[in-house]
Amino acid sequence: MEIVIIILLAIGSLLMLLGAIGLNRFPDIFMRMHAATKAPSLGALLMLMAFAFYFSDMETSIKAIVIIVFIFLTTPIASHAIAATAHRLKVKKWDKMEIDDLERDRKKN
Amino acid sequence: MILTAILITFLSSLLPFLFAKAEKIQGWLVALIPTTLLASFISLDVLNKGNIVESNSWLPELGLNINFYIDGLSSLFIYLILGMGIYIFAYANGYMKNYKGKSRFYSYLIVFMAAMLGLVSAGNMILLFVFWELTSISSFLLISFFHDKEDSRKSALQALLITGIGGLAILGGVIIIGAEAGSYEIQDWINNVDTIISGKYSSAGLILILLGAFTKSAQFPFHFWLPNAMAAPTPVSAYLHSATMVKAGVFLLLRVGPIFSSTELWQTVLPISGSITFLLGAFFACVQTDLKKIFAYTTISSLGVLVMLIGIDTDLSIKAAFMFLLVHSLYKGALFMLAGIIDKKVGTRDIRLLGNLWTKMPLITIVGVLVLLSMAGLPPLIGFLGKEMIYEAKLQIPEVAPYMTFFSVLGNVFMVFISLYVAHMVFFRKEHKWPKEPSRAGISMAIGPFFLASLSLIFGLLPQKYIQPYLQSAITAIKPDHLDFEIHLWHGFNHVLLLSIATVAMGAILFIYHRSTIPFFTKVYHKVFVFNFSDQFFKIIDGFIGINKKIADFVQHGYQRYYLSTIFIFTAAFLWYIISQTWHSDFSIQYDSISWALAIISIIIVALSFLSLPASLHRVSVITITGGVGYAMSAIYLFYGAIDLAVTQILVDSLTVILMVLVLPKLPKLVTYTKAKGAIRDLLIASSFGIAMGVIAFMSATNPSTNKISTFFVEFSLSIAHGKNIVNVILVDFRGIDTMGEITVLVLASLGIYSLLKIKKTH
Amino acid sequence: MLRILHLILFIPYYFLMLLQSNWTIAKTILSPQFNFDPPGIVAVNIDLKSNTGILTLVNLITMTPGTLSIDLSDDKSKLYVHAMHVKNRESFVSEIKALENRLKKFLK
Amino acid sequence: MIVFAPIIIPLLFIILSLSVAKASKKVQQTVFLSGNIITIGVAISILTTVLKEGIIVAQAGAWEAPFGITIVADTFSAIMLTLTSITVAVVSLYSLAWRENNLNTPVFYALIFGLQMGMNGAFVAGDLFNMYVWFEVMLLSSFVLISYGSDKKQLKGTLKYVSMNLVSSFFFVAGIALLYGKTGTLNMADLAYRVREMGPELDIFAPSALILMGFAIKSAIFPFFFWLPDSYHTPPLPISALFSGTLTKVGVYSMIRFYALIHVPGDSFFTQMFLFIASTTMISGVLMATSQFEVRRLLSFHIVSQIGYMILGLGLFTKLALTGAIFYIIGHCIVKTNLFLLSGIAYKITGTFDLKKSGGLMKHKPFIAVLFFISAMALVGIPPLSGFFGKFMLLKAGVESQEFIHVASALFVSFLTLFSMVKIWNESYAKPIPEEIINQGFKFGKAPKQLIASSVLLVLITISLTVGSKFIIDTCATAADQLLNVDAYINAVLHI
Amino acid sequence: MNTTLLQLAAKFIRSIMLVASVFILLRGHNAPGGGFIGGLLASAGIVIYTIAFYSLPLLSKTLRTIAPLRIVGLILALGSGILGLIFGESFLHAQWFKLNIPILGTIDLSTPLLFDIGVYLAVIGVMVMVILLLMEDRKWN
Amino acid sequence: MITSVIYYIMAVLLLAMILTVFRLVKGPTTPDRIISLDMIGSIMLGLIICIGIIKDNSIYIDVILIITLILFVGTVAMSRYLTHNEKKKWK
Repeated sequence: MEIVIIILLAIGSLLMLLGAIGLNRFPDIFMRMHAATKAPSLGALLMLMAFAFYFSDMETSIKAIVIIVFIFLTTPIASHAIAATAHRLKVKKWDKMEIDDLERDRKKN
Repeated sequence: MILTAILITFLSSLLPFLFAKAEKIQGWLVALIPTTLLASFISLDVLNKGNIVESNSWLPELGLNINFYIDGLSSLFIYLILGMGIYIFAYANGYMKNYKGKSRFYSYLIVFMAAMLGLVSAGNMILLFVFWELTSISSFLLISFFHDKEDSRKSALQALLITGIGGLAILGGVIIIGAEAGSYEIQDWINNVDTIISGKYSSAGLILILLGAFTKSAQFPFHFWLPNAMAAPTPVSAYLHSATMVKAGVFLLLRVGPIFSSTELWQTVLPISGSITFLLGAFFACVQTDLKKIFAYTTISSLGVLVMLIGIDTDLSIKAAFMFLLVHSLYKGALFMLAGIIDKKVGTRDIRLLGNLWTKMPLITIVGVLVLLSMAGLPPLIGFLGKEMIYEAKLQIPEVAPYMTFFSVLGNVFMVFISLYVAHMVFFRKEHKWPKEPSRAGISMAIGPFFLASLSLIFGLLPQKYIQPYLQSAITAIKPDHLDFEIHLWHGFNHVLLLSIATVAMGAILFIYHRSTIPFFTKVYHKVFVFNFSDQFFKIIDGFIGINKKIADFVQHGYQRYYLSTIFIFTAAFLWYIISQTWHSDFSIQYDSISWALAIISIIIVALSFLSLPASLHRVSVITITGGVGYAMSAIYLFYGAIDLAVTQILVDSLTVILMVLVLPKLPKLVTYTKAKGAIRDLLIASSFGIAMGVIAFMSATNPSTNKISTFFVEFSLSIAHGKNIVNVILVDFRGIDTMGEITVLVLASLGIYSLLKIKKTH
Repeated sequence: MLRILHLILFIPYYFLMLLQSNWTIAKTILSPQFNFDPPGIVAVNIDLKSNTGILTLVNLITMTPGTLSIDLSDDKSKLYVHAMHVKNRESFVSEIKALENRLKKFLK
Repeated sequence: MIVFAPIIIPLLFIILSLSVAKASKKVQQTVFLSGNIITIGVAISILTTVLKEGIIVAQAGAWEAPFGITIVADTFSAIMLTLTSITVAVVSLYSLAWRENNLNTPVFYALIFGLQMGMNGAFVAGDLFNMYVWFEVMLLSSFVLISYGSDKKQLKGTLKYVSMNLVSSFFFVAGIALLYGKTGTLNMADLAYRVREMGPELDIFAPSALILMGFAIKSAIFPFFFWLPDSYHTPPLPISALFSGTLTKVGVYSMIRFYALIHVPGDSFFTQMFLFIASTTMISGVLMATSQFEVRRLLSFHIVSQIGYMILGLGLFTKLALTGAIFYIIGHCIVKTNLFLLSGIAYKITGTFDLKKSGGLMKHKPFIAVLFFISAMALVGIPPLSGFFGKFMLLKAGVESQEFIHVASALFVSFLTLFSMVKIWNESYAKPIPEEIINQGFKFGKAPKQLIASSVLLVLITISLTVGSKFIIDTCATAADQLLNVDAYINAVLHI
Repeated sequence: MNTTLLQLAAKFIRSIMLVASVFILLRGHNAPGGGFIGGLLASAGIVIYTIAFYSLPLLSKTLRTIAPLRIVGLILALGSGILGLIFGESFLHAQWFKLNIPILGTIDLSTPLLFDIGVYLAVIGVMVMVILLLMEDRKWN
Repeated sequence: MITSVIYYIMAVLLLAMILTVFRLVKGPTTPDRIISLDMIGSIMLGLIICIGIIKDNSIYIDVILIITLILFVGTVAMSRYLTHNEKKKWK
């Protein structure tokens, strides 16, 4: 059991680190958001699982599940909100990005 | 009883308002007050029954008691104050006939009279100071009685400031000497002369007291307020600024004379300043054209004589001083009243316009000539006696006799000259430019000068009978072991008489050639005394205010950021000073296994707060960064196991972010105020303060108290407060009243937002 | 009934997608140079009508490899999706459509 | 239990005045005034109890002394309670008739009670952190009050006021934390006990200095005074009056209280510092005051200088000096408030606060002139008005401690105070209205009777300070005694 | 940005937050939590809901319901103190009552709990009122 | 065994935190900072889990619950603010 917990924790933390690296490496806000939403969500999921396993009592597990559900519910909405805002603010996009339907549609209107 | 009398006098200052309807005789009615007082004082009969001592305890632990002490000195002054008062009120009845605010005027005068009575009968120096200040204040009000005129206001301000400085000096001096003597009672001082004189600081105290006396008695270089004070209505000039208030300084000198007269300071400062004032006053009087100003300068000159005589401090000089005090009050009061009458009846006080008045007002002329002769010191008027005694007093001190005699002869020559000159110019010369045809003076105005002049004459003729006993008892108050003396109008053909004759002769010569002497004096005056004290005074005041304005503008520049940096600079400097005083290097901080994690988080916090500072960042970015700081802080709390704290921190942080986000659009555009140099300076200030706080925190963390009250909370939280969560138990139970205060703060804050947003703006 | 079955089946699928997406991200992040297909924002017409459906779709898109939902048009007919690697628009849109079809099985 | 009342009653009335927000104006005003009167009653009954029975101690929540929060009232606190409650009540009466700036709202009433609650709490707090909390209550109400009406100029002043006071609160709370780390206690009596037990070993200099700095900023002493003249003249006048009379006194109160507790006999460091600060504060305040022509600003500068007097008492730290300082606080609070109130009345009549533009009041309203003259002379310290006694005692104490420089500066300051008071008198009362103002169609306004009545009340109090000087000075002396006799305080709280 | 998704989430989040806040408030005496934290959480919930469903009528309606809570909170806090004064030895002296309810068993009722509820309500009232007032003023959604 | 490993995990998390802080400070745009803040929240969550395991106390999960709840609120509020003020000049 301990080993499982350790592995979960380790992967989780490495995912967070990965996200952090991505946050720094990626060239524009949208790319960074990929890094900042997916990796930490999974990382949090894994670490919370580890936490629940470590204590393995009912209350903690329920809370952990609630939190996980909550994270997976809110993260996309939050990222959606930020991304929309960022796009609307016309933050600088990566040069390589060619297709931008959103901008095209907005100009149309 | 005296206290009651004085209090009643103060209260009776309200009486004029009651008589306001009886406009025509208001002055006469008010004159009843001093009459009653005088009558009751005469009935006390200090002369035969001895000194009156009255003690009322007030604040004994401060040495502040309402003790009265009336001896010969006081009673002489009381006679003077009340006696003059009667005539002045009567005179004012006529003089003030056509002015508004008469009740106010009388009421001020009564306040002044009461204060003056208190001053001269006070037995406690602090009490004396209390009345002293009241005379200054009432004088201020009286000078600025015509407060619509800028001139009056300025003169009143000047007088108040000068006498105010003096008053404060007296307070300081009295406190210093009181500390030496252990009491403020004048009797205790007299009994402890040796202790006081040998005291370390008593010369400082004496200087301060002298300063006070000099300002009040218009000694050079504080003399200039007195001529300006002539802006007051004439009764005031006659009463306050010639007969009574200006004599308060002299009174004070006489009061403390027995204590200090043996000091060198006393014996040098007083004669010197007195003789300078005497001479200058007399000289200045010559070049004036305004009748009241002339008399004002001669008053200054006379006050100089008095101070000089007190400073010489021999039996004779004190005797002369008393004599002259009386003489001067009599003739100067009368002169001022006459000036007022002339001003009223002819419409001017300028001697260049006056003349030939004896044809129109013969009675006034007779009175005027009498008092002027008294001023000149001619027999058989009382003025002659005064002058004789002065000469005698001076001749009796061999060390300085030639020098002093020269001065006083010179001064008196001017006096004679002025008297003759004024008499000539006002009454006898033929040519005149009256603004209006002189009318007859009413009885109420004339009665004062008439009586005073006749007193001058009667006293001069029969000195032994009327004035000697009073003078005797006054002198005894100052020189207890002095010999009896007699006053005669004629006392033989001697040096003194010779000097008198010479004085009169020289004065007469000067007068005969007045057509050339006056222009000459004026020329000298303008050449030598380019320095006009009064103007300089106002210039200094203006300059002072100007400097202060600059200081105020410099200090109160209104820039928030510099205020803040000032605060931090001073605090940092202070803290560093304390650190340097209490420095010790044995920091013994406990480290444990997760200290490194804490260290990293701390570094993150520091770096974040550091980097959030540059103003180049956008505000929202600064908010996000401070949000990051908040999260990191809560991580620290968590490491220490303070879950409640961490949670609260996070919650508050997020809500603050929302609040800030809401408030931001309200703020004006971000402007970069600071240049690089300023930024570096700010950085230095901030880091110096921050490092100081850090060092202090380290020092406090060393050897912390082991006996903390928190151990109690930990131990007993569950057992006696029924709660496992110590934080919550502390919040709602152990220290519930704090929490109650904090929620009140919250509610008040909500009211604040409400009032800012919802309550209608004033504009 | 079938819906519930699909819902139950959906959960492991979702989880799988999550792992896969993380894998992709990791690969991208750790690749020395970013010389992959260029990113882009693509508009996708969606057929789902209910809010819950759209929410789930957005959620899913965000959690699936290489895609991130950015904005929803005001009439809820179009979803703008940012993708890290867009080879060409058509293939990308069909990918998203496939996802949506999966959701349609238990949502409106 | 009565010691809790100064806190509970205002809180109760905050609640009440907010809950009658929908009721008629009359009801609201009744609540407002009755709250003030009850607070006065409470304060006076505490004063009498303290004078009769000595220090009153109560433990909040019935937790024993160093652990719970102690509420203590000694004579000094009781005096301050009475003083501030009277001032607040009079200003409240005044504000009801002010009819400008929307002062007659339940929000305003609640804020006044909040201010009172904070001040009262600070006076009776026996616990440092509790004192901090009450300071917060007081400050927050004052923040709101000073911005009340949201004039643009006012908000500028508010900004300064708020930021400086926040800095001061920060110093205060940081000092408390460090002090707690060193001594392990927050209870003031316990703190004093530990300081005396451990003596110099317990180096609490730095934390104490921080706390004192916090108080110093609040009480606007050199070199931290600049926020005061820049902000006190901006809010609506009744609020300025209230602040000038009471708020800085709270800072001075806490300085005296705190210093008396941690003062170790023979320590010259703080004493010298206080003396120096006292002189510089006095002089800098009064110098700048002389150059002002805006009445409220002029008076604000004078507050600074007179705070210096109070600090002088603290620096000398003898019984006489403390008595003088406390008496000075009493006199100054009443008189300064009244001067502000009178400047408000003058504003109602002449329509300006600018001295140069005003005038003619002595002719037009001689009664107000009398009120002003008495107050101004009391402020200057013309005997026998109230300012004199405080000044005299301080000077006497200074001479007895042979601090002649400070005595001299006190005298000098008193002279300049006279100067600026006479300036107001000359410009605003004696002088006729300037020609050009009359030409602009000037007309005298009217001041409601209620405004004048509240000013008369304060003048009567000023006079009664002279008449009852014996009793009041005795009371102040008792207070000073209790401040100096820390052992009795410790004993009363901790029963050691 | 389209608020549909946010609204959907906001409803859900608000209910979670309110439930959590009450939970945290009630168990505050024995586990992390208490009135202050609970109040902050609840107000965050209400605020996110108003942000998502922004409209002026909603704002004023919420304001009207929430603002009096702060006064109620003060009354409760003060009342618990005065209860201590009446039944106990001193102001805020904690009083504990055991309440026997047939089905639920014994419930601890205490003045500290009452006080805590007061804090909770006051915090909600103030936080929500302040934020909503600002939102109303900014015409901000 | 966990107790010895947990420190390394914390070290990794802190490293991630430092990197994120880099981005937080660097920006360059506000949305960047907002996502960094979000990320810091997630990392905090990991840290709290570690602390909870070290302290052997399951109550820390409550903190996580509250963090996740409140982070969302902050993020949404800020992005709404940015949207609302889009017309203003933006750096």
